[in-house]
Parts: sequence; C-alpha cells; structure tokens
Amino acid sequence: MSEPTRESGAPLLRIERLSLALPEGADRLYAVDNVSYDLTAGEILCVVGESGSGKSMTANALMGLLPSGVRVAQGRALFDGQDVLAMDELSHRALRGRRIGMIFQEPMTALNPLMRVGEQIAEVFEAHDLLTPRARKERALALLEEVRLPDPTSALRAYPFELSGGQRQRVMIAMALALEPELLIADEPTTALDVTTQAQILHLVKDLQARRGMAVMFITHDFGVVAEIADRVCVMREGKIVEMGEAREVLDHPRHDYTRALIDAIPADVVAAVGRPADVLAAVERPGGAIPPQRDGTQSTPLLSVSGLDKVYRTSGGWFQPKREVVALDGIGFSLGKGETLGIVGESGSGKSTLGRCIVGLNRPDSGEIRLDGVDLSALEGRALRAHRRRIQMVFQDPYASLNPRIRVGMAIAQGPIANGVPKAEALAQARALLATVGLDGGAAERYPHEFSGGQRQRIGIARALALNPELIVADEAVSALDVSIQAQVLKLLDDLKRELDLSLLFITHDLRVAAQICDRLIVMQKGRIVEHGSAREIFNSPQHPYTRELLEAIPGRRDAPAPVTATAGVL
Amino acid sequence: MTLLSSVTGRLTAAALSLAVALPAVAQETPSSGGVANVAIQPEPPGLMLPLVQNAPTQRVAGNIFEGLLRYDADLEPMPQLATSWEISDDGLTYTFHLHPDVTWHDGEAFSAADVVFSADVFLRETNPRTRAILDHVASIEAPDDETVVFTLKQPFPAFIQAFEVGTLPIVPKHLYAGTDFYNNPANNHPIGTGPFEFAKWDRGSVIELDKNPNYYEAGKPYLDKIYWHVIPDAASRAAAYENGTLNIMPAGSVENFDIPRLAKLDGSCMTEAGSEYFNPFAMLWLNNREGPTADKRFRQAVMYAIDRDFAKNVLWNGLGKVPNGPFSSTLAAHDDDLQPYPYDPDKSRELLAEMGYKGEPVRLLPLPYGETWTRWAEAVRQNLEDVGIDIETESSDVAGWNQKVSDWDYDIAFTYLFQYGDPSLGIARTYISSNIAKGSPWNNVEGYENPEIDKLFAAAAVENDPDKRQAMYDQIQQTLHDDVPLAWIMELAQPTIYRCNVHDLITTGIGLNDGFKNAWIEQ
Amino acid sequence: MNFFKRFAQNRGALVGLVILGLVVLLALLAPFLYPDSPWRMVQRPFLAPGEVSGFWLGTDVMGRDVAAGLAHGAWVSLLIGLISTVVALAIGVPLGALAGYFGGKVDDALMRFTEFFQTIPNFALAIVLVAIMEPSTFSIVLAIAIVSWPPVARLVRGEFLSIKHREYVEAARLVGQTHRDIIIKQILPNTLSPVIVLASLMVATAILLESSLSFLGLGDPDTMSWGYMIGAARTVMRQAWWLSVIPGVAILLTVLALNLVGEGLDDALNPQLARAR
Amino acid sequence: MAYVSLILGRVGKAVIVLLAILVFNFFLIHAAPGDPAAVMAGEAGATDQQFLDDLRERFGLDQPLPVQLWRYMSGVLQLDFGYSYRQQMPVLDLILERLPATLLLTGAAFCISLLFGIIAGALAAMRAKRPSGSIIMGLALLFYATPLYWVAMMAVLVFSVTLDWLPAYGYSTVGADYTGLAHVGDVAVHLILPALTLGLFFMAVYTRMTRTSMLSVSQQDFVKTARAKGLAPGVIQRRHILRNALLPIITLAGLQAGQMVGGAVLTETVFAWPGIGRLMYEALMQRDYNLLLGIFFFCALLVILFNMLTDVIYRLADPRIKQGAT
Repeated sequence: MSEPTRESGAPLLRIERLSLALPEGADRLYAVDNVSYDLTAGEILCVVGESGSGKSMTANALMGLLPSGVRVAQGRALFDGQDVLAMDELSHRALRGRRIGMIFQEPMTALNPLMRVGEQIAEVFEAHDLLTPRARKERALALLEEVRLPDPTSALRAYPFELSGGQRQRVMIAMALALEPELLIADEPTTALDVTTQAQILHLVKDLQARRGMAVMFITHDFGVVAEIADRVCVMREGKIVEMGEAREVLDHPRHDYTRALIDAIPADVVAAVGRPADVLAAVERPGGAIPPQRDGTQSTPLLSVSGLDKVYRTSGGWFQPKREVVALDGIGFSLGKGETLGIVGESGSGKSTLGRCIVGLNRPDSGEIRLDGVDLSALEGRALRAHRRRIQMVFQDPYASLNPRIRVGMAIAQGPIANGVPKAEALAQARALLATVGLDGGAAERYPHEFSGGQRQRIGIARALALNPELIVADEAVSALDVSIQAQVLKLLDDLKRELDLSLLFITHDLRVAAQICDRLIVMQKGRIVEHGSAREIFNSPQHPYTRELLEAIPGRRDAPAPVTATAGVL
Repeated sequence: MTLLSSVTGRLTAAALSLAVALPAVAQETPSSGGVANVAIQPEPPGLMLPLVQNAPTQRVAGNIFEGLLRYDADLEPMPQLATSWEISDDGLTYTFHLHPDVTWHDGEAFSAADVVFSADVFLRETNPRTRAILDHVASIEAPDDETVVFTLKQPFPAFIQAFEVGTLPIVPKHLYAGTDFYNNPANNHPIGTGPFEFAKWDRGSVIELDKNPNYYEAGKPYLDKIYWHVIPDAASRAAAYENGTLNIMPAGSVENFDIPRLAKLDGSCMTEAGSEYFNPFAMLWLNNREGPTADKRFRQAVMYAIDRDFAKNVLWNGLGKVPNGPFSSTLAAHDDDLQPYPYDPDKSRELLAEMGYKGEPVRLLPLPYGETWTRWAEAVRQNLEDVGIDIETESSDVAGWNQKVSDWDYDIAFTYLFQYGDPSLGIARTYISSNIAKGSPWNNVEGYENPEIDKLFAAAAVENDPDKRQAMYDQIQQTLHDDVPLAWIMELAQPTIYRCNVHDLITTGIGLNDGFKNAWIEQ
Repeated sequence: MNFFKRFAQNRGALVGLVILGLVVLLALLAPFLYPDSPWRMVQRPFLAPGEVSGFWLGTDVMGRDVAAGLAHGAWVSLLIGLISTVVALAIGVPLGALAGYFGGKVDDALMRFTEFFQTIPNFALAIVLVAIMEPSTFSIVLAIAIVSWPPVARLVRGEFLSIKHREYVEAARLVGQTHRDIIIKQILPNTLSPVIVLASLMVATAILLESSLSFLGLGDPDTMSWGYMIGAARTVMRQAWWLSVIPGVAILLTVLALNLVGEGLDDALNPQLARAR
Repeated sequence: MAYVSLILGRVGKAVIVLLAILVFNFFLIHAAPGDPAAVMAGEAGATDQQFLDDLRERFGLDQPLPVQLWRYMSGVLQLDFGYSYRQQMPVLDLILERLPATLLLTGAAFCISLLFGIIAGALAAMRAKRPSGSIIMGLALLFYATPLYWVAMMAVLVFSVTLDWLPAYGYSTVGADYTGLAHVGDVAVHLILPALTLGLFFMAVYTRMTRTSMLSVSQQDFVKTARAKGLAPGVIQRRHILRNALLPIITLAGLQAGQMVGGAVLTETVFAWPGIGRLMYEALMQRDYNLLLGIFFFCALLVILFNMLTDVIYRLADPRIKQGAT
C-alpha cells in the first residue's frame, strides 16, 4: 500500500490518448477515440454526453468493467502515476473499492438482492482484508449515518428491495466511500431517480466530496446536473471530446454547437421556458416557428372531462403473503378543452400513468366518470366502446418497446385503420403519408423497427397514434427515454401536429422542464391526488402547494430559485 | 455330475434322460445345511397356493404345501402325504392311506379330515381346474383319520394324475373351516405340511422360507433356508447368478439367449428335467370362426409357412421339440407315427392361392411374456409375410392379451398350455365344443367344432382299457392334424440352471414346483 | 441474416446440425439403401460388425441386418420425436397463450389444468397411457405429447404475461385490434424463439422417452425404432455388445445433436446471452 | 392469521387436485382392456365363468362404473385406499412398505444430482471460455443424451459383474440380516449404483442450468458493483453470482424431485429396487386398480408436497418473496 506520493498539483488521474475499440460489427470502430483528460484531487469533473457518446466507457475501463469484446486499443490511464490499464488483476483489485470507488445508474439492480445491506457494505472491508467483522459492522453503520439514511440501524439489516431507489443509491454511495477512496466515479447516479431525490443525492455527493477532498468523475447526460455540481466539464460525442473546460465557462460560453445544443435543450429557467418549445428548438433546429398564443384552457369547450376517478391496485398475495393495496387514483377530476395541452406532472408512484391509462381505456377505474364529448366511456362496452376508443390514442414512453419488432413499420401504423375496416392497401398508403407527416421518408414503411433510432421510433409511434384520426392524444412520458436533443425535436413535432390537426394533448411527465415547454395547463399529482392545478405560468411562477414548490426547487441547474435571471438566461 | 457340467445349450434328448437319472447316479450322501437362493419372477401375488394358481406361487408354495402324491419323470405316482393307495378294478374307488406322523407348521396334527375338507369344500369353491376334475367325483369320505376314499361317478383313469400339490394341495381345516377363505388372515402366513415353513416376505425383494424342523420324513429337508429373490429384470437376474448371489435359476428366469452362456459358466449345471407333468405346449390360436383363419387351407398354410426349426434353434437354443401334432411327445397317448408339417413356403403359397386369399389383413397377437415371445412373434410374422399373408401385429400387455383371447377378439394369437399328464386333463379342453365359452383364455378359444372329436374325447376319458383308449387318441390326433384347429409350434423345454454343488434339486416330473425336500448342497 | 451468422459462429451448433443432417439423410435414404423390410431375417444371428461383408453393423438375435434396422429406425425415431413435439406444441401453445393473455379466471382454470398434468409423474402417465391405448405409433406419439405439453404451456404463458403489457400490444389494443389478432399477430411471433428452442429439446426428450417405453416393451411392435433395438438387445448384451451399443450411440448422437442445435438456436435467438458464452 | 388461511387455501387446492387426479385415473385405468379378474384367471392357467364371476363380485367389479367410483372415492375420503386385488393386502400397507425405498433412492439421487450438478455447472460457468469448461459441458451433454436404462445396464455390467465391486441389485444383502450400522452400510452399498444412474441425467440437467443461470446473473449490475468493491473473483462467483443463480434451480429441482418418485420405474426395474415405481408398473400390468390409484395418489401427493417445500425453501432463499415484494 504505497501512500500517495504525487507532488501536489499533479493530477490524480490522467487519461492519455485513450482509445477503446468496439467489437467487429459495431456501428463505429472506437467507443472512445483518442481521449485525454486530467482529474485532480478535490475536483468534480462532469463527463457529459448523450447515449452512445462513450462517456461511461473510460470509467468502465478504469474499473476493469469493460463489456466483453471492448478492448483497449491505445493509450494509458495513469492513476497516481500508475497505468491502471496495464496493471495485473491483483494490484488492480487492490485499487478498486480502496482507492477508486464507483456508483452506478440503476440503484434497483446494483445491489445484490439476496444480501443484507450491512453485509454488502462490510464486504468492502472484507475485500481488502480490513477490520474485524465487528468493526466492519460498526463502520457500515457509521457510513449509513454519513449518507443520511433514515434509521440506519434497521437499514443495516434490510434487504435492498426494502429500500426506495434514493435510499439504495445512498447505500451505494456509502459502499463506494467506505474506504475513503481518492477517486469516486459516479456513472449517471441520479438518472433513474425522481427529481426531488436527485437533488438530495447531488447535494450529498457534493457535500461528501467537499468534506473528504476526493476527486469525483461524474458521468451524466444532463447539463442541469452539470450546472449543479461540476467544477470542470468534458463533453463527449461519438467517442470524442468535443469540448472541455471550467464548468461555468462551458455553461456560459459553449464553444461547440453540440454543447450549445445540449445546454439549450435544458431550460435553466423553467418559467422562462413556459409555452416556448419553438424557442427551445431554435438552437437545435432551424430557427422558426411562431410563438404560440397564450391560451387559457378554460375558454375552450371541454373535450374530456374526468370526475371522481378512483383506482386501487390490489395484489392478491401468494400463500404466506398478505394482500396489498396501493391507491393509484383518489378522486381525480379535471377537464381538457379542444386544442389544449394539459400536462400531468408527478414523481413515480404519483398515479399519473394510471390516470393516462384509465383515460385511454387500458385500465378500468374503480369508480368515477370519464366523459369524451359528454359520453361516459366507463359505461360503454364492446362495439360502442371500440368506436369511441379510436378517438383517444396514446404515445408511449419506451420507443423500443412500443413497436412490435416483428412487424414492419408501415404495417404497424396501418394496423389500426385495418382493424377498423379500412382496406389494407389504402391503410398502407395512408401510413406512408403519415410517416412523411412525422418527418420520415416513405421508404421507412418497409423497414422493421430495429432499423430506426429512438427518436425516429417515437415519430413512428406518433404516426401510429395519428392513423385513426384521434381527437385526443395521451402522451405518457413520451420523451423521457430520449436524449435531450432528440427530446426537443419530438416535443416540437407533437406541438406542431397538435396545432395542425387541432388535437388535444394530455402530456404526462415527471420532468417539469419538459412540461414547461409544451403545456398550457398543468396538474401536479402526488400519491394519487391532484395537489395543484392551474395554468403553466401560474404554477411555475407562484406555486401554491409545498410539494409543487419542492419539485420546482429540485430541478437541477435552477440556481437560487426562484430568482429567474442567471448567467445562462442570456442564451435562451 | 461332471458330465452335466459340460453340457452346453444344445442339450440333446440323451442328455435329458441322463439328467433325469441323476438321483440314481449320485453317490454322495446328502449333507444338511446350506441355503438356496432362487430367482422368482414375477413376484407371486400371494403364497396361499390353494387360492392362487399363479406359476410363481406354485413354485414357492410347493415347499409349504403338499399333495397326496408326487409323480416321477414317467408320471407314475409316488407317495407323499399318502403312503399308499388302491384303485378299485372298476376304476370308481380310490383309497388313500395317509402318513401317520404329519403335523401342520403350527403344530396341529394333520388328518384325513383335512384332505376331505380341502378337496370337497375348499378347492371345489376356489379352484376352477380342480373343480372340473372333481366333477367326476361322487363323494369323498374319511373312514378314519388316516384313510381317505374318493368315489367316482364313472371311471376316469386320469384321476390318479390329479393329486400333485398344485392341483390338489391340502389345506389346514382347523384354520379355514367356516371362514371366508379369501380374507382369512392365514393367507398372509400360509400354514402347510411341507418341508419348508413360511418365514418372511419383503415385498418387492425377497421371500424367505425356513426349514421345517418337525418334517415327518426323517432327516429332510437338508437345506436350512430358501430365499426367493424378486428381481424384475432378466439381465439383472443373469448378473446375480453370475456373481454367485443366486444358485438356482428356474426355467424362465433368464431369457433364452442367455441360457447357453450361463450354462457354460464354471460350476454351472443345467437340466431340462422336471417339466414332464406340465409340459408347456406353445401354439397359435387360429380363429376358426371368421376371416381367412376360418378356412382349413389357410390354417394348413400357416403350418407350412412357419419355420419351427428356426424358432427352436435360434430362439430356444435348440431346447424343446417341434411337435408332430396336438399331443405332447411326453404323453403316453402320443402317436409317434404322425408326420409333422414340414417348413414349406411354396406349399403354403399354393394353399393360399387355392383358397383365394387376397391379402386380407390378419391380426397377430403375441404373448406378452418377455423377449423370447416377442422375438418369436416377429419371426412368425416374417414367415407369414414371406408367403404373402398381410400381418398386423397387435401389441398388448398380459391383461389385454387375456381379454382379447377370452373374447375371441384376434385372428392369430400366441399361447401355451400345460398338458397335466393326461389328454383328458390338459388337451381335450382346447378342442371339445362344450368348452367354447367366452371369458377364459384356456378353453376352446379357437372355436373348433367337430362332433366326432367331442365324442372321441368324451369316450377316451372314461375308457378304462388302455388299448381302446389309445386307438381313440390316435384317431383324435390324426383328425386334428388334418383340421389344424390351431397351430402347434413347440413343446417348450423348461431348463433349470443351477450351481453344480446343488444336488437332487429335481427328483420328480413336477420339477421345482414340487418343493426342495430332497435338495442338498455339497459343502 | 444476423441470426444465421450468429448460429454459424457457434461451433457446437454447427456440429449438431451436421449430425442431425446425417441422421435425417439416413432416415430419408433408408427405403433406398435397405428396400427390404428391416425385420427380414437375412443372415446367421449374432454376426459381429464386419464379420460378413454386406453386414457392416452385423446381425441381431434373429439374423436381421442391424444397419437396415438403424436406417429405418432413424426414420421412426425422428418421426415420433417430431410429431409428438408438434402435437405437444399444438396443445401447449394455445393453452399457454390463452392463459397468459386473458389472465384472471381463464388463467386460473387453464393453469389448474396444467398443474393437474404436472402433478402426475410424467413417465408413469406415459406408461399408463400407452398401456391403455395399447402400444402403437399413434398411442406412443399421443402419450409423449400429453406428458410433454405442460412446460410448453407454462413457457408460452410466461412469455405472454410479459409481452402482453408491452407497449406495442397496448397500442394494438388501443387501435381496436381484436383479441385474436393481438394474440396471433402481435404476441405469438414474439414468443417463438424460446418456443423453438424448447421444441428442439423436446424432440430429443421424445426420442429418449420413446426408447424408454420400448425398453419396457411398450413400443409399436410393427415399427423398427432405435428404442426397440436396444430393448431387444438388452438380454443379449453379454453376447453381442454391438446390438445395444449401436442404437444406443445413434440415440445419443441424435439427442446430442438436437441439444447442440437447440443451444445454438438459443444463443442465436437471444444474442444478449450469447455474448456471455 | 392471514398465513393460516392462505395455507389452508393452498391445502384445499391441493386436495381438489388430488381428488381430480384420482377420478381422472380411475376412468383412465378402467378404460384399459382387461380387468384384474381376467388377469388372475389368466395366470391361474385354468378358469371358468364361475371363477371369474366370483372374483369380480369379490372385487366389486360387477357393479356399474359410477358405483365403483363412488365406493372408491368415499373410501378415499376416509383415507381408506382399499385392498389390492392381487396382493390381498390393504393398498396403504403395500405403499407404505415400498415408499421408504423409493424415497431413499430418489432422495439420494436427487441430492447427488443437485450437489454435483451445481458444482459442475458453477465450474463450467467460471471456466466458460476455457477448455475445462467445455469438457464439463460436453460430459453433461453426454449424460443428458444417454438413455437412462442403457447407463443402468452398463453400470451393472461393469461394476457388479465384471469388477464385482458393488451389488447388482436389491435393497440389502439377502440373508445377511445386518442390524444397526452394518445394515445402514449394506443399504448404502446397494444404493450407490441405482442412485448414481438415476442421478446422472438430472445432474446433467442441473449442470447445464446452473451454468446458464450463472452466466446470465453475471451480466447483472450488482456483479459490477461487487467487482468495483475489489472483491476476489472467487468470492464474487460464490457469494454474488451463484447465490442468485440458484434461485431458478430451486424451482426446477422442486418440480423434478416430485417427478423423480414416479419416474424411477426404469431404475427400480433394472436394479430390482423394491420401490413404488416398480410396484406401479406391476399394478398397471395386473390391472390392480386400487393399488395403481393409490400409487398415483401418493406420487401426486409427493409432487405437491415437494412443490410446497420448494416454495418454502425459495422463500428462505429469496427475501424478496417472504416480504411480499416482487
């Protein structure tokens, strides 16, 4: 165990001309192409990029976690002067956990489901032959306290599934910090979390880093997060570094177009962004698109009105396990006018998706009314229901799961009309036209979904929803799974289509920033109830409910809320 | 002894007679002690011989129960429970004098009352074969404790053949009189007078018999114990004999293909003796009622088509005998002059052409008694297909076979029947028209009706004059030979394989079923 | 395209495919190579392989040509394996699909039914069925199918349960496709790859099961199958080893090949796992 | 309290399945050609109508089928499984006499196959890319593909007849009358060949399954976590991968343990093991309806018990289920 001998000021980590080769047949040669950067002690470096940019690969290489098939083609990664990539397994293992800690994106799967939390933390000491079993336990408890887990004593004895996502991520952090490593690698540690939790975790990381003086390599796709914690930023795209520099510098004066696009996609000030998707897009696409007129939803005739909607999920328990009940909807009521966009915002478990599913008819509410043009849908059956159902269509969250991998895109779109009696040839022709409408060429109809990117698939999903000429589209987290730059494009498409076709839009999202860009009115949900309801502008400017305020404050990158003007405001 | 140990699978008739003469040749004095380990397959359903007539039951329980008589290789009566007997000149009265010092295994004394109870009450109720024989009997009486008198309705010369242990086992009256025979607790622990007592039965594994210390024949039995090993797989039985676990393998314990090999092992002996009384006779039921088999020419064609010598040599390792007609060659009434049907496929085809057989499918039902029988059915099928008969094999288990044969639902079916030492006991039943009835696989299943044959069998059975009787039997054999009511394919050999240090294992014509009272093991 | 490439990269799967191809070829060519009935007794019994020219695999207990039996047996064994698998799929796939798709009471009822068949020990049930229907190719195929469909139903049900909540299925529901169309067009094609893998293994199991039944004497007496050959040779194993070894090896190779192909299919159809191998 | 009612519900379902199995098999068996009376008459070598009628009356077979079913089922509901026609003993006695042998055989085979299968599978997974891993998988495939009875025959030939190391058949040495430890040893020696033969196939199954399962678990995120901690590969394999990989194997093993009991017919036949599988085959052949139904009942009961046991073990192994999470 050599004590760090590096002279002060020398970087803790130095990546030199690193290239990681992808296996044959991949879409490009290198996952990481000739990348160099430094990281000094006490510094937080954010590695930013969209999916496929290779941003996590370097970290994985450092930890010896490269997926099979990916290999180091050239370069070095000097940690404290030693090339980690050239190390033998034993010395590398001694480094992992001890001097370099790592936390991962998915707190749900990153912990062994069969081991108690305490054991998993103690394992870190065991791996490096430190402490007695008893002392390990004590340290584990101390660590859980340090990461501010509520009731650390019982958490020690808990299994991972008994903890929430945020709590698990805290456990992960405790584990990574157990041996006080000099370098902490955090690979998208907040992406899978709710905003409020994300804010807490970011705060925790920053706090711990400051107290311990570690170096942190923070990998993210979100410039909001960058703004929140980074000292320095390294922006990656397709395996290459496009821009690197001090965080404030990059945020304020991005030199590269790509960086700018990423930053622009995230409105630093949601209030300023309200109802301005076209503005947002201006940075990504060609400038254009009129500023939408301010509309007030209450003025239009209600297309959809919902009242007294209740829904409780009951699990019927096997033998030994009791029945469980989860209240998903509790007395929900609202209305949606023609041509209006209503946002439903809430964190996971708020019941927002259940609401959407009830409205399209995928779930049946326990009680309450859903009226479309005055007709109560929940009272309809069979043919009549089907006839009404086509008037409400849905755009789904996951662009990968929402298209049948074995059905050609054209057919996928034409299926609806065919099922409703349109002749096949006609339906297919119509599908081609719709593909053009959503910005894809007609040849796309003959291809299978896997040949398209996520954003393109989401366009196909929108085309499919449009095929039946619906009056209302329910978009359930329709852009959440997309990269930020793509998000903006899809949002714009939705907004344009809505206007062209005079559609109503029910936009369900967990992301206030997204909601801000497209919604006329907002509903904020928490635990199955509507806690706040009003025009987007009202809600962002003067949130009434504490929960809404909490949500708003948690938005990363929103500095010193509610003060609206910051340095970044200028670019918007 | 040494002669026998060199005997191979191809035992000839000469060797057979040597084997029978074995007790006379043996010079050594029997010594007591030793254990017999015998294969038994299938596991008997029960050991109460008078109730259960199954072959393995007879084999095991023949040591526990006894009949009044035994029979030598020429089927002449020998004393057992009866020390002597007289038959009146008119053939109507049979008087038996019983052994005076016999006790049951539970210590009770044996007496003539037990014999009367067994024959007149017990067996009449429970045993169909004995019941048929006892139909000839008008009365059974015990003038004193050591004498039993059977009075017949008319002369029935074959009656003296009916006193072996399997046909007329003596049951303890003191345990069974007045009870429900089938649910008597004694059934699970049978009490007899025989040389061995029931000791233990681990179902699925082994049946244990102990020496009867109070046996009335002084010094006998010699063996201390008999273990009957239940091993369902023939190859496993062979392996057990080879490694010395078993020392006696009754006929049927191993597949025929394995017999020569086992007989050739060091210290291994084989004998065909002991099958004289039962003399199993393999045949093909040919359904005389319908289909091509109803035509006599077709049935003859079958006889010509089947290569019986091939079956004997290949399937039965040369053991057994190709019969010349319906009577087994060991029977006194056998007509030696009858010429067997030769293997002559051309003649067979001729007959088929003559009758106008057009290739109608004919069903063949094999006997589900193991590999040899399956192979035999395959060979017969091939023989018949070679002459142009279209055969469909119908496979079935024992129950299905029974059902089909009993219900006459077959065209050609394999079977074998015991001869029981006399044509009137073992043969007439398959040819006389009064015996045509559904429900039994052992009667006139083929549906052969010939009034002349009916008359001849009836007359021969009660004919006291041997010459006249023989004349009738000759005529029967000739007629049946021409009519081919069924196809006689083989007189089966019953080879017993045993370690050569076991002596006097088989001393009667009933073979292993007669108990091991004389058997001893050279120490 | 990708699928074949991935399959071809798996050496084991290729070897399996080659063996399987040879067996199929043998089965197809049997009537031409050995036009005579394989039951015909053509030479002295118990000829060792190569002892007499023209009988390169020797003769059996009754002087029948082992090579002829092997060739005709290939046909029978493969056919029984294939047909019983097809029948089992025909029972299991619809049941599993309906149970998984409709869930609730339908699922409950169908799964009780499936459980019922799984509660009776397979081999015992197969024996009883064959014994009751009397051994014939038909009864053997049916019995094998009846005991082997429950895993199919369970697999398909599981796949349906997971796929029916996929968004594309829900999209199909929203556009008003009928249940039948959703089951057949949307979900079923996406369950096929695990079913195909399972089916390839089921063919192998069926061949083994048939041979076990034959061993117990419950084979079709009119067809020469490999199981029959082993069963018939069992009693003469000591005198003529080749009689049980040759068909034994034939079964082993075929089952082996089917398994290799199955694994290859599994790898090729589930590329995610394949990479780990 | 909720648990009690859940268990009761489960038991109730099991009882219904068991009764359904009895009814199903009742009709199945009666559909077979021939009846026990015919079989017994056939074996007697001589018979007449009176004999058959007597037998059928005694067995109650002269009654219409529904009456027979009613009588049988009402007996079963009072736990009376009737008399074996053929063996003239109560069915329950016969089965209970044979059951221990079967449980011993299948239990031993099960443990052997599970233990060695998992070890071999784990080794193969850890050496997935090395020749030794391929060899293990090759062997597993070989055992998987070899007919069981063929292995049994060869094993007897080699180890009993040729080498004379192990007894060829049976449950214990006949006539030895060992007691105490000697008896245990004797039975154990007899157990080796049949248990190995029976276990071999399942061992291959578990080997393959363990390997696949481990390879798929090794892709999961928490394995990355474990590596990031700096844990040694052996610890990761054992503590993290294997433990999680065993969960699906528990399910499979539970299913198969039940199946093994009734599936040991071939092994029991070749090795003359006095178990229930053989008894079943014999009862079937002899149309011993009551006995056969009784055996089916007990086999099904064992399957159900094993399934319940599996559930319990699964619950112990996987904390998520115990607490009602998914």
